[in-house]
Amino acid sequence: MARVIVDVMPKPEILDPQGKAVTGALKRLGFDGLTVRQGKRFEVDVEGDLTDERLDQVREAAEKLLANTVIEAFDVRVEQ
Amino acid sequence: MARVIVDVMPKPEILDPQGKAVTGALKRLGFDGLTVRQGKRFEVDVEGDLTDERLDQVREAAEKLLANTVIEAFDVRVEQ
Amino acid sequence: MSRIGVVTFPGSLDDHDAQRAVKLAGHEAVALWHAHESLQGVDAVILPGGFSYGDYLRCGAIARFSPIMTEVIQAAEQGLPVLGICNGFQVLCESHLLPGALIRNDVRTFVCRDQKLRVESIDTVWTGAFEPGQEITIVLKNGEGGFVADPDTLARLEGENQVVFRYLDDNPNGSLNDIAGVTNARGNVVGLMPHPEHNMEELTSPSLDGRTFFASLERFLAAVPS
Amino acid sequence: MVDTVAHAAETPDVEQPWGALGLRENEYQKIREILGRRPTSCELAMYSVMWSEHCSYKSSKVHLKKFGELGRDTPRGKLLAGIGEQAGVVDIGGDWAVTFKIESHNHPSYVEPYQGAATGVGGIVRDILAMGARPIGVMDPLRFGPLTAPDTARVLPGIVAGVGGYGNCLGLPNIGGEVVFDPTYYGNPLVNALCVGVLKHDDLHLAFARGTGNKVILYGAATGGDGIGGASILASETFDADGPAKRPSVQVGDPFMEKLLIECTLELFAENLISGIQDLGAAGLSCATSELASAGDGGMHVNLNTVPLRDHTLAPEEILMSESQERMMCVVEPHNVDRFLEICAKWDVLATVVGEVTDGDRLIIEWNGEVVVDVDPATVAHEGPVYQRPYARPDWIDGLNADTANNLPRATSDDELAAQVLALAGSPNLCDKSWITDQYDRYVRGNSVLAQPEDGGMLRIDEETGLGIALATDCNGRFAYLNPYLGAQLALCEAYRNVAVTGAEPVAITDCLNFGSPEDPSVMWQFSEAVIALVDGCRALGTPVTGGNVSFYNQTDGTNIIPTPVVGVLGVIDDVADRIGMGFTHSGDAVFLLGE
Ligand SMILES: Nc1ncnc2c1ncn2[C@@H]1O[C@H](COP(=O)(O)OP(=O)(O)O)[C@@H](O)[C@H]1O
Repeated sequence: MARVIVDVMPKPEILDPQGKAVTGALKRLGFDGLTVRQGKRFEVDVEGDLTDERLDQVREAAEKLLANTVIEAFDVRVEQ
Repeated sequence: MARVIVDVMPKPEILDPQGKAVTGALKRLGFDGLTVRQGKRFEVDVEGDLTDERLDQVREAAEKLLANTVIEAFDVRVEQ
Repeated sequence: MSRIGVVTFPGSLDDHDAQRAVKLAGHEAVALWHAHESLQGVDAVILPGGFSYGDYLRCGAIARFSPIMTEVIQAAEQGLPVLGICNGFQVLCESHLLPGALIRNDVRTFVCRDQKLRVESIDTVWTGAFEPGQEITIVLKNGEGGFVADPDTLARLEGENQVVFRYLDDNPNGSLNDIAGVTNARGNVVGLMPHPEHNMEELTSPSLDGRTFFASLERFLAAVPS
Repeated sequence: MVDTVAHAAETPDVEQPWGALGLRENEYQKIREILGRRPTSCELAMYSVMWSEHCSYKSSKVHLKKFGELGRDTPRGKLLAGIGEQAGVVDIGGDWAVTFKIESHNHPSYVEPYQGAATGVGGIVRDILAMGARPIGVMDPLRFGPLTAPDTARVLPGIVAGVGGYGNCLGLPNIGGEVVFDPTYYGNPLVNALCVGVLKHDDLHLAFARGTGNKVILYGAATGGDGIGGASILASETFDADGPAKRPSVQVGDPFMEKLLIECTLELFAENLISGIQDLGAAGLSCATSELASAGDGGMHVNLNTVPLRDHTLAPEEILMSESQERMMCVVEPHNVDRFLEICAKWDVLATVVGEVTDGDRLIIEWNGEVVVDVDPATVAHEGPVYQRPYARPDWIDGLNADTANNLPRATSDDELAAQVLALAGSPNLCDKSWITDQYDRYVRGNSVLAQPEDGGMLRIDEETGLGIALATDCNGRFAYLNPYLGAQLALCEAYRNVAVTGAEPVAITDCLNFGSPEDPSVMWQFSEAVIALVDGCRALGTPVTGGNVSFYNQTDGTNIIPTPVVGVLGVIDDVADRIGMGFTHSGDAVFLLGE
C-alpha cells in the first residue's frame, strides 16, 4: 500500500472567492500580512505496488475527476 | 515573501463521506484499488521575513480558523 | 410578547423569514447586526439560515468570529435561549456551543425537500411544547448538513438525551445516527438543519409545525421569573 | 508603450488585429470613419466587444424592432419601462411594479458547466437589480443532449449545481424552469436564466449619466483577467515577452459578493444616492461607460488607473474588456459620494470613484495620464453595424413535415400499449424532475406560493393584501423545428396557459431566442418566423414583450440546434390565497376538459 498526494489549486489567474474570504477573516482576527489561496488535498491510498503505470493512473484520475482542469491546476506526488 | 502550506484533513476516526463518494466515483470510472480521503490545502503567503514567530502565527491561524479541530487535523510546513 | 433577536451576518438569507416567523408567533423581532456588540436585552436569539460569508472555508466558520457572536456565546452560557437553524446550527457548532460538526451532504448535492422528523427530546427550551416522539414535517434545504462527531461524543449525545430531532424515512445527507438537531447539556441552545421558520403559514409551508418551536419558547419564558 | 489617441492620429498605417477580435473589414473601416483616424487599441477593444453579435444584436435588430409595434399597454396598465431598458417594468397595481427578464449563458456553460451556469444566474440578477428592484426569484429553462450521452454526465450535473450554487447562495427561490433533452443540444446545451424583481413605482431607476460634475463610481469585485481571451491579442502588442499571464476565458462567480452587492445597492437606492446605474456584464467597463454616457446628457471622463485590479499585470485594453463578475457602476451627485462609500463599507463592498460626468458628449478614458479613448459613446453603444441577413425557407422543411407521426407503427396489443405508456412516462423529457429541482431552494424568502412541480411558479408580493405574481417559461423546440411560426406561438400559448391555470392574469412576456448560426439563411428564416409569430401572438393576447435576449451560433460541428424560442410569461393575481394548484383536491369534484 502506497500513498499518493494530489494537490488541487485554483489557477492563479482565476478568481478564488474562498481564499479571498479567508484572507479577509484572518485580517479581522488580527493576523496581518497573510494572503491565502484555498485548494483541495486528496490522499490516495493505492492498493498493491506503486508502479509507474499505477502512478500514471492516479494522474489520469486527477485530471479526469479530482481536478477541474478548466479552472484548477493539480500536482501529483508520492508521499515520502 | 515566504509561502507556508497548511494541510487540513478529516481526522481518521471521523467519517469522510466526501472521500467515500470520490472513491466510489473513481471505481465507476474504472480506476480500481484507489481509496481517497479529501481535505483542504491552503497556500499562505506571508509578508516579510518568515521568522519562527511568524510561523507560530500561521500555526495559530490554522488552529483557530483554517481547521475545525473537532473533526480535522492540520499540518503546517514551509514550502521548499 | 417577548423580544426575539435575529442575527444577520453577511450572507444570511433566511433572516427576514425568521423575523416574519417571530412576528407571526406574536412576538417582537429584533434585528441584530453581526458587527454590533449588544444583544439589546432580547429574551432569545435565533441564528438564521443562509450562507454566511458564502459558506467559504467551512459553513459558519467565519461568522463564528463576528462581534455579535462573542455576546451570543456569553449569554448562551448563562442560559439565554438560542436557536440555530441550518447555517445557524453550523455557526453554533463552530462556536463550540454545540458538539460535533456539519459536513457536505453524502449525496454531494444541495437537497431541498419537505422532511419528516421525529422529536426525540422535549427537554429543551425550543421543544417543550411537542409531544414526546412526535412526528413533524419541516422544510429542509442545505448542501452541508451531514452531522458528524467522534464516537465518544456521539455516545454521550445519545446517552444524555441531547439528540433533539432525527430524520425519518430517508436520511437526506448522511448524518450519523440520522441526527437532524442537537442541544447542549442545559437545553437552552438548540441547533437543527431543517427550517422551522418556513413552517408557519398555510400559504407557503408544507406544515405548521414551526409554530410549536415558539409555543415551547413561550412556555419556557413564562416559567422563568424575569 | 500605450497606444494613445495622439499616437493613433500620427500613425494611421499601423496594422491592427481587427479580424482576430471578430470584426469584419467593413466594420473596422466604419470605426475609422467614425473617429476620423484609426482607433487606439483601447478603442478597438471597446468597439469590437460592443459591436459583437452578443452585445449589438446586429443580426437580429431588424427583426426585433417588430416587438415595438406591440405598444406598452398590458391588461393592467402601461409598462413603466419597455424594450431597450435593461429589463422591462410592469405596473402590477397598488404601488407595486415588477421587472423580469430572461437571458442565455449557453456557450460558457458548455466550456465550464458549473461556473457558466452560475455566472449566467449572476448576470441576470444584476440586470434586475440595476432597475432599482429587489430580485425575488429565478427560473432556469435548461436543454441538454441525450441523457445517456457521455458528455451529458459532465455538462448536466455541473450546470444544475451551478444554477443552484449561485441562486441558493443569493437567497432567491427557484420557482420553475424546464429540463429538455434533444440530440442537437449535445455540445451546445442551453442555459437560460430568468430573474424577477419587485419595486415600488418611485424606485424605478434607469441607466443614464446625467449632470456635469457627478461622480462615476465602480463598486463590487475587483477587476481581473476574466473573459478577455480576445483582448490579450491587443495587450500582447503593448507588452513585451514577460508580459501578461495567460488570461482565462472562464469567469468564476462569487455569489457571496453578489449577495452583498444586492443588499448594498438596495440600501443605496433607499437613501436616494444613485442618479444612474448600470451593471457590468458582457463587455464589462466598455459597455457600462459607453452605455451610461450615451444615455445621459453629457460626456464622461474615466481614469482607468483608479480601477481596482485583482491582477496588476492587466493592460488598459484588458481592463476595458474584462468580464469580471459582481461589479456595478453608478453615477452619484458629489454631495452623496461620502454616504455612498460609507454604505459600501458597511457591506464590505469595494467602491471607487473612477471618473465623472463632463460637459460635451465625448467619452474620454485616460491611462497613465494620457488619453487612450476619445469617442462619441453612442457610436460604441448604439450605432454598431446592422445586418439584413439573407433568409429563406429551407427545402427540407416540407419533407420533414410530410414524415408525420401517422407513419409510425401502432401498438397492436394492450401489453404493447401499456409498455409504451410506461416508456413515455419514464422518458427523460417527461419524467418527474425532482432529481434536478430538489437541488434548488424554493422556500427562501417565504413567499413561494407555488413552485415545482406546479405548472407555474407563484410569489406573494404584498404580505398585507396578498397581491402576487405568477411565472412560467416554455418552449417545445421540436414543434419550432417543424414550423417555427407555429412552434413559437405554441411556446407562447403554453407559458400563457401555465400562468392562467394558477389563477393569475397573464400580463407581459419576455423571451430568449436560442437559434443556430445567423449566417445560415434557413436559421435566419426560423428566427424571423419566430419573431413574427410572437408579435402576432402577443397582439392577439394583448400582452407586450418587455425584453429578452437573442442567442445565435448555437451549433455543434456545423449542426444547428433545433430552434428554441423560450417564452416567459408574467401574470398578476390580486390575492395569492386564491391560487389554484394542479392536483385534484377534493374527492367527488367534477373534472372538465376545456377546448376541442
Ligand atoms: N430546470 C428547472 N428548474 C426549476 N424548475 C424546473 C426545472 N425543470 C422543470 N422544472 C419544474 O418542474 C415541474 C415539472 O416540469 P415539467 O415536467 O417540464 O412540467 P410540464 O411537462 O407539466 O411542463 C414544473 O413545475 C417546472 O417548473
